[in-house]
Amino acid sequence: MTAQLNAAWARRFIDLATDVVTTKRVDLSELDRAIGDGDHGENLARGFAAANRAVQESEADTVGGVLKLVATTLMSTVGGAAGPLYGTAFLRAAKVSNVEAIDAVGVHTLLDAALEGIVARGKANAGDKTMVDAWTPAVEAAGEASAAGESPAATLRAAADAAARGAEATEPLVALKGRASYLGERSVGHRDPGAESSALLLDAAARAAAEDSA
Amino acid sequence: MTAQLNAAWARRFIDLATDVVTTKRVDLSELDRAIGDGDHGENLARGFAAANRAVQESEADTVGGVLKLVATTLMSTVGGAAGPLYGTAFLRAAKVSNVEAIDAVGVHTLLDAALEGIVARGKANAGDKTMVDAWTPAVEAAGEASAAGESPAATLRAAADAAARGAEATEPLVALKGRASYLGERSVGHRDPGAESSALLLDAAARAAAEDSA
Amino acid sequence: MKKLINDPTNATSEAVEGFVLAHSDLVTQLDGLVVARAGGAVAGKVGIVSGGGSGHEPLHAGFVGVGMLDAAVPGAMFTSPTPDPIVVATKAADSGAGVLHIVKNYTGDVLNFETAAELADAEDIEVATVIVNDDVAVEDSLYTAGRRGVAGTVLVEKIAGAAAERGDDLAAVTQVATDVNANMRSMGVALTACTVPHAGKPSFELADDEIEIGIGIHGEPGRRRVPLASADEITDMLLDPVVEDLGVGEGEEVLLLVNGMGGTPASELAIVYRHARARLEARGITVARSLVGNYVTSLEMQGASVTVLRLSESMKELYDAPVKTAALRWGL
Amino acid sequence: MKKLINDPTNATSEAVEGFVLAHSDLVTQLDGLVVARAGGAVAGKVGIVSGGGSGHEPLHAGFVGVGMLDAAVPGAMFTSPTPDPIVVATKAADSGAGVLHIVKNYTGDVLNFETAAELADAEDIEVATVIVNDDVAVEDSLYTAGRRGVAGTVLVEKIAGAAAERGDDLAAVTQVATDVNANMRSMGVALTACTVPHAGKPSFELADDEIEIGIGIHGEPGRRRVPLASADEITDMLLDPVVEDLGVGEGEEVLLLVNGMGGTPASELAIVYRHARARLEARGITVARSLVGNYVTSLEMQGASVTVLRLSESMKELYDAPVKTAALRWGL
Ligand SMILES: Nc1ncnc2c1ncn2[C@@H]1O[C@H](COP(=O)(O)OP(=O)(O)O)[C@@H](O)[C@H]1O
Ligand SMILES: Nc1ncnc2c1ncn2[C@@H]1O[C@H](COP(=O)(O)OP(=O)(O)O)[C@@H](O)[C@H]1O
Ligand SMILES: [Mg+2]
Ligand SMILES: [Mg+2]
Ligand SMILES: [Mg+2]
Ligand SMILES: [Mg+2]
Repeated sequence: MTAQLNAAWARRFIDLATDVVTTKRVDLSELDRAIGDGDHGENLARGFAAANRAVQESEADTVGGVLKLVATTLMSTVGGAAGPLYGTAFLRAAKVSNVEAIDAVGVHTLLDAALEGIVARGKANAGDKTMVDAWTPAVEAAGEASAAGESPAATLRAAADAAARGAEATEPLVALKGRASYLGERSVGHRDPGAESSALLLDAAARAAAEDSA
Repeated sequence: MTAQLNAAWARRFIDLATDVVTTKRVDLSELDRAIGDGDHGENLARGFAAANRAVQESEADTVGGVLKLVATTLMSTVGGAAGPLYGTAFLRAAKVSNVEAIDAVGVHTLLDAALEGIVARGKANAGDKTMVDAWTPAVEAAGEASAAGESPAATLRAAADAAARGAEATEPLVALKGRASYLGERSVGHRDPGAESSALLLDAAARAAAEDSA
Repeated sequence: MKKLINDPTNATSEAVEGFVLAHSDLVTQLDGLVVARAGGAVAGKVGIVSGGGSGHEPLHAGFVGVGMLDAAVPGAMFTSPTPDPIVVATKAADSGAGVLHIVKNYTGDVLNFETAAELADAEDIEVATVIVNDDVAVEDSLYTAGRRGVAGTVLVEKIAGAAAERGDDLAAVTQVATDVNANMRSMGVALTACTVPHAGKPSFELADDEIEIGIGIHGEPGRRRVPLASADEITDMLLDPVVEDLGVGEGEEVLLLVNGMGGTPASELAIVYRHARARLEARGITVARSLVGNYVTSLEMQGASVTVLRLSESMKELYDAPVKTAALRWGL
Repeated sequence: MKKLINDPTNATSEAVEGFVLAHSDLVTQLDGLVVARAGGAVAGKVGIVSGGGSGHEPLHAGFVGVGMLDAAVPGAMFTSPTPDPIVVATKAADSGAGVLHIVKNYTGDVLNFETAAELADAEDIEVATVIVNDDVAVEDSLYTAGRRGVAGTVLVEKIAGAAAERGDDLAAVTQVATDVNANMRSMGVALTACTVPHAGKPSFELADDEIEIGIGIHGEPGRRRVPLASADEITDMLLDPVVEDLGVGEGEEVLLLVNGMGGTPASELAIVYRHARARLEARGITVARSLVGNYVTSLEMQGASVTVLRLSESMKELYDAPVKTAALRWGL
C-alpha cells in the first residue's frame, strides 16, 4: 500500500519542515516583529533543528512514534507561545496515529486532533488571527478530500493549500489572542506569523507525501 | 583723561563679553565637543550672564571693583576648568586695578596679572594647547604696545589680535593639559576652546575701550 | 547592532553564568540555566519561583535570595522558558510546603508554566500560580489574551517572597500575591526600541520625534505613537490611566515604582518620579514607599514605566521586610 | 535628542529633587543641590565628601548614607561643581573630626575642590583631599593633566567611607583612600556616544561598526577607535592594560568591578564579567569580591569599564562593612 503514509513519511516531513523553518527563519521573525516580538522564526528554527536531530537518532517506526518525539522536543526547546501550542498539536496528532501507516481518513483525523490540541491549550477561536486560522480550513479541506476518496498525499495537499489561504486571510483581521492582540487595530494589515508557519509546516507534510507516492 | 579706562569701560567690557559668549555659545561648545566634553560655551554663557547681572546690580566704581565681582561670580557659576581659571584671572586682574582708571601700562599690568593667575592655578606652559596660548602673546603684545606709548584702547586691541592669532595657533598643537590632553595626538587639528574664548573676551575688552575713546 | 556579546546563541547562557559567578554568595546555577537560592530550599518555607524570557534583567534572577525568589527560570531572549527548567526550579524550591509560580500574563509564559505545574503535580509537588497582569495599556476582556504582566512583577515577587519567608502557607502566600496584583497598575513608554541579539535589528521603528506610549517589555509596539513631549507630560500620560484604572484616591497610601527600561539614565527616572509623586500628592494620595531604578527592563530600550500599588498595612510590613538579592537588598 | 526631561536647564536640579524625595529615609537636600546624609554629620566621625559633574548617576548622590559619603556635590551636567556648594557639603559633613574630599582627577574638579578646601580651611575645617586617577587609558606624566578618575571612584568612596564609619581619624581615612586609589586601575569602552541635554547632540560620532576604547566618563573621545569586536575580545582590550599597569599577578586577591556606562543591559555586563573573571583566574589571580552594575555612568552611553583593585585583608574587611545608600547597600 504505497499510498499510505508511514514513519518514513513522518521522518521526511520533519526533515522538510526543519528545512523550511530554517530557510524562512528571518521572514517568520519579520512577520512577528511587525505584530509580536520578532522571535517566531528563531523559536521554530531552534525547535525543529532539535526535533529533527531527535528523530534521526531514534528508531521510532510508527507515524505516531515520530510525531510524539517531535512533540516532546518542541515542547522542551521552543518556548514562547508556539512551543506549547505546536507541542500539544503534535502530541494529540501522535495519539491518533500510533500505527504503522495511515490513509487519507487517518490524515484528516490526525490534523483534526492537532487543531483540537491547539484550541484546547490556546483557547483561540477562528478569526482571532492566530495559527488556528490556518488549521481550521486545513482540517476542513482534509475532511472533504478524504471523504471524496482522495489519496493521503492529495488530502495533505488540499489541507496545505487551504492553510496557505487561511494564513493570507489573517491579514485584514484584528488580533484577539497572543502577543499581537496588544496592538488591537494596529495588528490589521499584517499576516499572523503562527498561521504562516502552520501553512509552511503543512506544505512540508504534503511535499513529503507527494515524494512518497511518486 | 578720556584715554584712560574706568569702571564704565569695565562694565561695558563685561556687557560685550556676555554678548559674545552667548552668541558664540554653540561654536565654543562645538570646539569643546571635538577635543573635550562639549560644555565650554554653555559654561561661559551661564557664568557671564550671572556676572553681567551682578555687575549691573552693583555700584562698583573702580575697574578692580567690577572685575572682582566678575571673578567671584564666574568662580561660583561656571564650574569646570574654565570657572576657576577665569575666576582667578579676573581676581588677580582686579587686585592690580583697584583704581578709578588705568592707563596703557595699567592695561598691560592687568593682563599680566590675569595670565599669572591662570598659570598659577592651571600649571600649563605655553604650547600645552590651553587658554595660556592666547594670553601669553596677548600679554606680550600689550607690553610692547604700552611701552611704545599706545593708548589703552590700542594696547587692548594689540592684545586681542595677538590672542586671536594665539588661539588659531593652538590648532596644530598636541594638548598636554585639560581634558583635551586625554586625546594625545588626536587633539591635533582642533582649536582649543579656552584659547578661543579668551581671544573673544579680549576682543570684547578692546571693543569696549574703542567705544570709550571714540 | 552594537552589543557586548559573543555569539548571540550563547548570550543568555553566558550572561547567566556571569551573573551566578558574580553573586555566588546568593545564588547557584542548576540545569537549564535555572538560578536558585544558594543553600537550597528552606525547610518548611513555601517556595517562590518565577521566570520568563531573558532580556528583562535584573528580573528574575536578580531577585533570587532571602526574602524573595527561591528560583528563577530565564528563557531565551524575550521567549518564555520551556516546562523542563521550570520543573527543575520548582523541585529546587520545594521543601514540602508547596511552590508558588509567579507568571507574567503572556500566552507563552502561561502555557509553559501550566505544563510545568502539571508535571510537578505528577511528582507530588503542590503548585499554585499567580498570573501578573498589571499593564493598563492593554484592554482586558474575556475575549482577548488580557493585560500583560510588566514592572509590577517585582512588587509581587518582593511581597509574596516576604510572606513565604515569614512562614505563611501556600494558600496565604498565594493570597498575598493575588492581592498585590489586584492592587497595582502599570504603564510604560519607549523613547527608543531595543534590539534582540539574534534579530540584529530594532524590534520596531520609531522616528526621532516619536515615542511609543503603552509599550510592552518585549520590544512589542505599544498602544499608540505620539510626538515626543516633556518628561512631565509623558509622566501624566502614564500615571493618569494607572490611577484611574486602579481607582486610587484621596487619603490612600501607595507605593510608587518608576522603572527604567534599561537604557535610560537614572537622572531621567528621578525626573519622572518627581513629577509622578507630585501629581499623586496633588490628588491627596500619600506616596508611602518608593522604588526608582532598572528592575524590569527591555534590554537597552530607553523609556520608563510607572507603577502604583495601593498599600495596606500588612503589605507595607511585608515590603519593608529584609531582602537579600542581587538587585534588591535591605535589612540584611 | 530623546530624553525624559523637561527644560534642559533644570534637568540636574529636578533629578536631584526627585532623587532626594525617593530616598528621604537616607538623604536630605541642602543649598546648591548638595545631597547630604539624613540626620546630619555624625559626632566624632570624619566626614566624606565627593562630587563632580552630573550625568554619572548613581555617582555621587547614590552613595550618600551610612558607611559611605556624608555629602555629595552634583555639578551641572558633566561640569565640575563650583566651590560654593562644595563648601556647603564640607560644612554639613564636618563634626569637628575633619573632612576628606574625594576628587576625580579632572582639571575642573581639582581646581574647584582646591578652592573649596581653602575656603573651608578659612572657617577652621580641616580638609584632606584624595585625587582619584584610576584610568589607564590616559598616559600619566609630570607634563600632562595625568590619568582621569573613573569607575574606581566608587571603591574609594566605599572603602574610605567604611574607615570613617569605624572611627578612623582623618589621616587614617585619607591613607585608606590613597591606598585604594594606588591599588586600582580601570579602562572603559563606548559602543555609543551620549548626549548632554543642553548640547542636544551626541558628544562624538561613532560609526555603526566602531567602538571607542579608553573612553572617559564625560562623553570625551577615548584612546583609539577600533572595529566592533566580540565581548570577550573587547574585555581583553580593557582588562589586559589594567592588569599590566597594576602589576597584579599570581596568588593575589582582587576585587573585579564591571561598571556599566548607563545604556548597557545588565546581561551584557554579566558577559563581560564572566570573561574578565576567567582571564584573571587563568593568571592565577583570585577574584575575591565582585561588583557588576551601573555605578559610574555617562548618561545613556552604551559601554562598560573594567576595574581591578588589589585587595589587602583590611581592604576586604572595609569593603564588606555595612553600607546603606541608595545605590549600594548591604548589612543594614
Ligand atoms: N492563544 C493562542 N492560540 C493559538 N495560537 C496562538 C495563541 N497565542 C499565540 N498564538 C500563535 O503563536 C504565534 C506566536 O508564536 P511565537 O512568536 O513563537 O511566541 P511568542 O508570542 O511567545 O513570542 C502567533 O503568531 C499565533 O499564531
Ligand atoms: N591646566 C590648564 N591650564 C590652562 N587652561 C586650561 C587648563 N585646563 C583646561 N584649560 C582650559 O579650559 C578649557 C576648557 O574649559 P571647559 O570646557 O569650560 O571646562 P572642562 O574641561 O572642565 O569641561 C580648555 O579649552 C583650556 O583652554
Ligand atoms: Mg514571538
Ligand atoms: Mg568642557
Ligand atoms: Mg517570544
Ligand atoms: Mg566640563
